[in-house]
Amino acid sequence: MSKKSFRQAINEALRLEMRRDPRVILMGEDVAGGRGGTSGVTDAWGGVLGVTKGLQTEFGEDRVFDTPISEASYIGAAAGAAATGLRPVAELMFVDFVGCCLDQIMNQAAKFRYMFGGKARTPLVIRAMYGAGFNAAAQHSQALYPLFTHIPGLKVVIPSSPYEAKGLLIEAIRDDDPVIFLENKVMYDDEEDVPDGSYTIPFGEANLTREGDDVTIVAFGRMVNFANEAADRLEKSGISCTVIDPRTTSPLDTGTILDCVADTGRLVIVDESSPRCNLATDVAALVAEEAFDALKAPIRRVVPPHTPVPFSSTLEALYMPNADKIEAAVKSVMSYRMKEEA
Amino acid sequence: MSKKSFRQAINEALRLEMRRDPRVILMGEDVAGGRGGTSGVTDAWGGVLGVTKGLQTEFGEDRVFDTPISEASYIGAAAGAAATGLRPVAELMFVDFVGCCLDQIMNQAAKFRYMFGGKARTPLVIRAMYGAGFNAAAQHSQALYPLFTHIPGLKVVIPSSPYEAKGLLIEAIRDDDPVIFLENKVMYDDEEDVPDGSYTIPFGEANLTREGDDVTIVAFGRMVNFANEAADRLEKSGISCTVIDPRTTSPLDTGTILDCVADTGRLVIVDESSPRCNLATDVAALVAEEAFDALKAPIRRVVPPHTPVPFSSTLEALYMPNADKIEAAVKSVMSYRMKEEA
Amino acid sequence: MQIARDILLRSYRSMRTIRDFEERLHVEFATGEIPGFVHLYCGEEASGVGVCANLTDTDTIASTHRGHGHCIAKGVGVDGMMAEIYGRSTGVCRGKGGSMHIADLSLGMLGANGIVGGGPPLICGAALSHKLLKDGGVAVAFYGDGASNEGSTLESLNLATVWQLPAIFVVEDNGYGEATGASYAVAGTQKARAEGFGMPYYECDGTDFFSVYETAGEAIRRARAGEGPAMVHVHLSRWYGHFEGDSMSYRIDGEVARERAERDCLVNFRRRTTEAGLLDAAALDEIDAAVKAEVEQSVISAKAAPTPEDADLLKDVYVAY
Amino acid sequence: MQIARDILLRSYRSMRTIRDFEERLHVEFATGEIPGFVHLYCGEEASGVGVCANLTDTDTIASTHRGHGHCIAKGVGVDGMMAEIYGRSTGVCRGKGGSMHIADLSLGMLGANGIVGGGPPLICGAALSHKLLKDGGVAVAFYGDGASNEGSTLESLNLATVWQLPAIFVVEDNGYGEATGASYAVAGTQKARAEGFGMPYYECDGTDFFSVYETAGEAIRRARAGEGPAMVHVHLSRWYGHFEGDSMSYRIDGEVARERAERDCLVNFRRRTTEAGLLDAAALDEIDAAVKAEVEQSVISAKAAPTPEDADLLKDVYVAY
Ligand SMILES: Cc1ncc(C[n+]2csc(CCOP(=O)(O)OP(=O)(O)O)c2C)c(N)n1
Ligand SMILES: Cc1ncc(C[n+]2csc(CCOP(=O)(O)OP(=O)(O)O)c2C)c(N)n1
Ligand SMILES: [Mg+2]
Ligand SMILES: [Mg+2]
Repeated sequence: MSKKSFRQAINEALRLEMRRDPRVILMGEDVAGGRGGTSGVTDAWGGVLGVTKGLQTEFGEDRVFDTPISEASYIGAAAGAAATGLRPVAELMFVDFVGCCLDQIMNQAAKFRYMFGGKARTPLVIRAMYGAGFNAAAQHSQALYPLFTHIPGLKVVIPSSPYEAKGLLIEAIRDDDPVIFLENKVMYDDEEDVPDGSYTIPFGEANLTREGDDVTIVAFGRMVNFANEAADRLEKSGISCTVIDPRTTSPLDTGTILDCVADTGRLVIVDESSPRCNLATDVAALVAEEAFDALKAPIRRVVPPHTPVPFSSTLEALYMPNADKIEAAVKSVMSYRMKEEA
Repeated sequence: MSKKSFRQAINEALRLEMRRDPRVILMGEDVAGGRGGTSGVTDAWGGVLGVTKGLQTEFGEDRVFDTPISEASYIGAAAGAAATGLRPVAELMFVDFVGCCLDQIMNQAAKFRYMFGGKARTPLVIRAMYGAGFNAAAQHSQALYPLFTHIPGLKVVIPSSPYEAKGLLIEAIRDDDPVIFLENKVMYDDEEDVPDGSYTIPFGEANLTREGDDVTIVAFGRMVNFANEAADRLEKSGISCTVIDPRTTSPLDTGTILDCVADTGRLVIVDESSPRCNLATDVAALVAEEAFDALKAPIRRVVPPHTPVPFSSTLEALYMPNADKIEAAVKSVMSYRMKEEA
Repeated sequence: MQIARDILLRSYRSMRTIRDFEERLHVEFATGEIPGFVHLYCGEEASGVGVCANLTDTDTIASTHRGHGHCIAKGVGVDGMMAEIYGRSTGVCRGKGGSMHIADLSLGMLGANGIVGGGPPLICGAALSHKLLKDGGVAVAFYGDGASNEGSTLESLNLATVWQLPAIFVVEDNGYGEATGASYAVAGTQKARAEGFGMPYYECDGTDFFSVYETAGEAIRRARAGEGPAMVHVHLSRWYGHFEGDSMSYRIDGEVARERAERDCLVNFRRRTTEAGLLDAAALDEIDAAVKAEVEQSVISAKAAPTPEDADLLKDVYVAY
Repeated sequence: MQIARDILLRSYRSMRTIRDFEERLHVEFATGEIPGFVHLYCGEEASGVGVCANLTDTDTIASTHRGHGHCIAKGVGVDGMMAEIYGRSTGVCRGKGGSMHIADLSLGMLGANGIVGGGPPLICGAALSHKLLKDGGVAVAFYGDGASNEGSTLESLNLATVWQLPAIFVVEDNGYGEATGASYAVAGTQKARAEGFGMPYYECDGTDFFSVYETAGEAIRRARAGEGPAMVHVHLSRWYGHFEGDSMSYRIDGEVARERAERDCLVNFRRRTTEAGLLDAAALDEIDAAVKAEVEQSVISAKAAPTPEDADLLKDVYVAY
């Protein structure tokens, strides 16, 4: 156990699984970096943000290799390789680039098993960065997990910390279905204690990072941190919150969410993806259908506005959910109770 | 005014707008059909299901033309043409093919105006068929409007009848933003009275096809028919329903939905798209947040299961929402009331 | 080139099976009993069979919307196929896939594909598996002239060369993508495209089994030997409409009739093999009769087979969820 | 070829502006004050300027993530650009786009683009507008060697020929896509690709303004005359890392220094024009000084400019909603 960054946790998960299973391979644009360069250094980058650094050095060019800039072909190749005996981890770099290869994910990998009457197995992991907060502007800041969550046949993982990232990525690599593994790009330097060895975190089992009586907060990925921060602050003003990190949006641990709402009667959902048809609406609909009895207040969503992600820091800050906005939402559902009881 | 099929209504809308505005052009795979063929007939198909039949004959090859099978390039070309003075209507054939060109829709057309500080105008219409019920299997039966609705910068239209289709398509062509216009493939032969001349139906204004006191049903596209059918049947057993056809999912007429729920206190949503992060969750979340006070029962969704669309007729029928399922959902929210009042 | 007698007999049988299967589907479809879209491979049999005669079950192929021929050529049984097309639970995909999604991974048949250009990237992946798992296999993507304009196809040509994959790109050029002629939609040449992506180009007459067998054989031999990918351009003619129901007004009258009369791969195969004394007519007749019965039986079985159970709807979305 | 003096002066000024703008950004970025990603065009100036010297405001271009040079070459002002890169409300996109999304449609500048391969399809569309609206314009897509492997780019080459568009595809080949060498990632040749999609191929030395100007000029003249699309392959070198912060360990030591020393387009332009007596050094010095002041001023203005107002967040998503 030692302090590890989100970046290191992911690198370690890949390293451990590659040691364990020779069928695990890594591909993507500059996941190694340097092939065809004049210096002959072929592990120059280890990913655009250094996440896969050193893996080619350990595992060789047959297991960690660069792709041309052609997402449809190499993501499709990863799907085809997965269906024929390998266990590829393909890096899409920015999840925004899914527009260049959605077909291979949505119509091929995700549907093989069903279309083929249960005969296919597609152990594919697609890693990609998501999220705003990096001033990367409209085409490099999207969250997009609602798209993947919408598509039957895919699993979708959004780790909220280094510990989570390592365990969930190992689980993803061992999983026999196509998994979209999303890493928040502003979290790579976040650190926490992470075991050195291998461990897995099962899909579809939410993590309660706080337990409380008044309000349930469901938050995804980086938003879990903001939710925890808000919960800590609220604690001081006498409002006690449960914070749920679902870890995976598909499968979603609906049981835990419903149980917590049954206890607290109030729900705030924090989702940094665009607000229409997103995870916040998904969880709200679940609860409004299945835990209606328990609800004591409207379900509040803390989400960005229906706009592309703006470049300027001022606007981007305004765009993002944060602890203040969560705090305000929690207070508003609490004050609703007061109104009711008044 | 005369009886017209859904197919004819769309054809007429295109024809009228092309007569009115020389900048309106049509492109897509076989929207005319026959270029490069040995017979020399260049208007052989008029679209794979005959929707654009005869338009090349009237408007010529400069305004109605076929594309190679390369969706990224021609959908992108339509976006580029829209940003530079034309008003293209591009046909994507099956909406499932969006996986081949999502980038040009999501990261280009939809974001131009915002990224460029308000300086762009992209009067682009993308027409595509959606929906199950045609035994077209997993790759030709998806609804996918939640993806488009999720993306800021797009407008999304789902007409529920020939009359609606004509008015909404004319509006779409005159609109200055990128519009995704979705046609349910099993509705092309549906007929109703449709005016011969031009008329527009504004975006973001829902249509109430039934008005009642007990339950509000929100349904999209073809589902409006099923909802009407269910409402008519329910009427006979003494349950009176409001049926809302939102017409456009982006913008969404939230006001009308909230008003109706305020009146009825009960909500059933019918959406044929995959159930996670779909329109049903979107509307449920809206109501659970903004009309919570009014709710007398859980919000029920009538949606398909989280599976790809199966091929076999038996399974496909089971997969689809229908009037029976809507009726049952309405009764369940009504019986909830009874329980409460008991 | 000397071709073993059993390969000849097997190939004839495959071609005949495809022909009968397709002609029968044409008839069955007209009765309205077959749901969905059906795209017939009739007239193109020598292409799929000529290529696949060079392959074993270890090798992988990916097909298209026009997939029945490739399936049969790769060894998928007609019973399971017919049942699938009828949407029965005895279908090779348990009725959940239909004509456009027939697959059998145990035979290296990675699926028909409803998406034009869907297969080539997958084949890069299958070729990668063959290469890294060192099983000696090669992977073959079949795709049409129309599909040769899809970005996914073009990217795959590049990827296959960059990674030096044992991948073969078989362009089945029947001159049309739906109702659009290749002379309009395909700029430049397939030959220059192959060169543009650094791979050798081969071409052959797709109505001549021997031409396909030998040409593809050479490309496959190279790939198997680790010499990298190749493009095989097969010249073909489509005998029916794009899908069942297409009247083909974009083709000049008599075009198909002439193709049928002059370029029937079965007729040509029979003439050539019997004239050269490679096979005797009786053996071929026997195959004809057996295939006829087999296809007939497949229709009878399919019609009699049960539809899927309700519970199947929710099965097999995931391995585990 | 005789080039008018005002074109020469204007082009030199554009190249010098790009150079100073970029070198200054390199310095500013290091201070940490510039947010987001910045990709520098330094060393590639003669390409964008040589092409755009053949264009007017009626013509359209689409650029890439490495877009500053193309913007300046097409006439976008440095004040608005610098302010944009700083995220200010005075920016050419009001601070909402940043470096990767600078655009000015009134000048026919259809935007930098954060998506590799994003521009070529758009340029097919712009070319279609020029063709159908008969405004005499041409449309130019700039894209890199890396982008030449994207399906969207390759499809666009085909589409442009099929539709006989007045579109020019300028491959700015600096030998790298991020850290990956073109010798690895680009199979075959650009020349054969042009041929594979039925269009003429031109190539030129991208560090030599005259070579680019004349070569692109010929392709543009053809396109303007209705003779269809062409590819222009420009050989270039990138002087900085892929983005700011890249140490370039994949390049051999001294590679960039040699390029800077031997293939500096500004030095070469000055030498050639002054030696040939086309321009005098004093005029060029004057431009150098003016540009220096202009860039300096753009930084001062940008830093002093206001950030966007909160209300801007919700504006301009739609024309009307
Ligand atoms: C991505 C995509 N675009 C369009 C279609 C519709 N479509 C199905 S088959 C076809 C024509 C394919 O032509 P070709 O590749 O030449 O194959 P052929 O039908 O001639 O065998 C088209 C356009 C599709 N299925 N997928
Ligand atoms: C679709 C897509 N894939 C990947 C990237 C990440 N990316 C940005 S620039 C770049 C390299 C582009 O190389 P090239 O086209 O040669 O242009 P250069 O940077 O050399 O000017 C990559 C891979 C992207 N922005 N978009
Ligand atoms: Mg074809
Ligand atoms: Mg480059």
